Amino acid sequence: MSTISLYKPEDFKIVLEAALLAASEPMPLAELKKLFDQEFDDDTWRTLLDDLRRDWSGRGIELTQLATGWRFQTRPEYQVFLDRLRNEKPPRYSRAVMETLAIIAYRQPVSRGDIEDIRGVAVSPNVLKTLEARGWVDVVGHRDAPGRPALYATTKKFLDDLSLRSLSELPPLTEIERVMDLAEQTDETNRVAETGTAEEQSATPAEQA
Amino acid sequence: MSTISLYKPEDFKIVLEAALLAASEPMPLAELKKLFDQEFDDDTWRTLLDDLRRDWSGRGIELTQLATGWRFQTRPEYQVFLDRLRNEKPPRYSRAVMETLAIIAYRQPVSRGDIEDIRGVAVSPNVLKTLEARGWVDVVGHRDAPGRPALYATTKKFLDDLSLRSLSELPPLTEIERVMDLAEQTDETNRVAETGTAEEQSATPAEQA
Amino acid sequence: MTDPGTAAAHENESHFPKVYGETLRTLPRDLYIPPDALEIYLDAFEGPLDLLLYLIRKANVNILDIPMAPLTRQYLEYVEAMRKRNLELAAEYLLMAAMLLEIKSRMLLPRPAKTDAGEPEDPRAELVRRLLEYERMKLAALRIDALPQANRDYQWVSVWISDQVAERLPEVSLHDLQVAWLALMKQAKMKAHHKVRREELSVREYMGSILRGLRGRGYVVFEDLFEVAAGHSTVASLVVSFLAVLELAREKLIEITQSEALAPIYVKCCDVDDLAVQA
Repeated sequence: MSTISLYKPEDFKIVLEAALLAASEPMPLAELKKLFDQEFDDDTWRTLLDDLRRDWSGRGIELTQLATGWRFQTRPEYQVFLDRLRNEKPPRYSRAVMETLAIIAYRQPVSRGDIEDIRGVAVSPNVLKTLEARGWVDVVGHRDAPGRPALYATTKKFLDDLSLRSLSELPPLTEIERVMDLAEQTDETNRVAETGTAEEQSATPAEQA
Repeated sequence: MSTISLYKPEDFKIVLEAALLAASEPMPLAELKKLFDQEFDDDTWRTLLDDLRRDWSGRGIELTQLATGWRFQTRPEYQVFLDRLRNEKPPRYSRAVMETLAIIAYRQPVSRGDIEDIRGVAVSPNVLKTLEARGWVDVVGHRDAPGRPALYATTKKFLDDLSLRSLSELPPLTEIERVMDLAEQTDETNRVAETGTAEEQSATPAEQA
Repeated sequence: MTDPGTAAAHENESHFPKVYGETLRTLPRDLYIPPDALEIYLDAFEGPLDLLLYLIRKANVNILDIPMAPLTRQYLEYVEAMRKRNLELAAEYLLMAAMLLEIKSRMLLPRPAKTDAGEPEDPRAELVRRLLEYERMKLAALRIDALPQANRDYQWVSVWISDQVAERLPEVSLHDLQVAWLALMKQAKMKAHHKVRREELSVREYMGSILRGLRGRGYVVFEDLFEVAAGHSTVASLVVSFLAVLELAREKLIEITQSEALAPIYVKCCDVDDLAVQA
């Protein structure tokens, strides 16, 4: 097997591309730096990665920067085609699971009791198990209270799987509050319909009534 | 989510490329045909796939046709770079292997029976095979005793791999034993610190305990 | 990026009950619920707070100024309907009923005089706070669900790595050896029946190399052993080699023969296999 020698920036990009396409985890920059004997500064790396990302614009896969590093992923617009090759569709999570996830994401760290307080119903152990099995939440400690309840928080994998670089990229709650304020300040459902987006409308069944 | 419409051959190639890059198994042609509503004959598919393969020539990844279908895979020439990213923990020998090696190193030539006497447990044939396969020990003779047991000793390669010029450069047993005796006979770490050199200190955990 | 609106609407669909195969996109305007569908509607709500939010939104009232009397009445009607259907009513629904009645009764009482803390708290405040927080989280859940999700809306790319990597062999350091030996000694001490002798290690090394040198050679002249043993002959190495030969003989690993005084001494390995090879 002959070994490749790297001279031009293009050569480095080809190696970088191969490494990122073959990676099974997001690759942090520090890890990518191991690829080459040559040492480049962060700006050069940034240029290299941005270049590569640009090369892939308009294609079916894209290079994204996630919480834990860089990774290639398929573009959601193409999923409709790719789904045809999948034998089983990934399950959609129930409302209970999604609401629990939202509470953990926005109010972390929270105990099961906190989640139950907000949702007004008991949280089935399966809900938390589902989220833990997916690697999206884990126990980060215990509250110093009777029973020492476990405290849950979201993981890096949660951010990675939702293509977020940090929790601050979650849809802001303030915006939701603004929408609610509108809903609260008026009795006219119509006005909400005018100002809110379709999404906000569909968000609450009550709003449609 | 907007859905992509496919018109030009280029559009189909982009979907095909994304599907093949995201696939975790080689994709048979019959499977790939599910991607599109449009039906193409085998020649058209062949052209599409050949085209895609040509697009990737000179890159770190190549499209290959296997018995079970089409798959993107890394080019062997780039393996040397990809290997640098493998950060699996280095494998370690089991305690049985390490203790057997230590016995052979310090008490050579020894028979399997000798090793078992010292370790107090039976020595699995795999343990000795592991060390022989590594080229670190070999049979140097047989003891003139019932069963004529094989006698093991360490090899030149063992010395080379551990950067030793001779066995006498192994940490002296007497010292280890002295250290151990001290550690056992006294609770005073101080006394050990006084008699041992700094180097010896760091060498044996027992000394520090 | 995706248009979250479509995804949210799509996702939301799964939260609506289906009656006779048809998805009910809107909940009934009044409290009349087809008896057959009651159970399904109960499932459609995630709990008493969810039901309350529905009732408040349906009545188009300001959440900050909930008319407690009609709300409590509607809620109780709903709970009663569920009870009549003998549905197993979750404790949370009954607890909420009690809370609503309590708030309602407190509102009937004359307000206590102003305290230092300012306005006395509205008995509904806690309920409103919970309703707002729950609604906020409900919306947040939908927003999160609208984000592109790995394996649902997109897939990771992980191209097959073609080459089988060369097997990585464990690294062993002197320290590892020492640690292994130490563990053995501890064990031996505990068992107390195995006495590990202390001796010069170099003798052992020469024993090995002498044996290795004798292997397959049959009888070797005694003097030659020393060349075998030591490539570089120093006085020390000669002495150690000699000790090694003696030790080998003592352990019956080699045979030393001399036909008569001053005749050449021959040494051979006590190894039948090796002799067989030579024969």
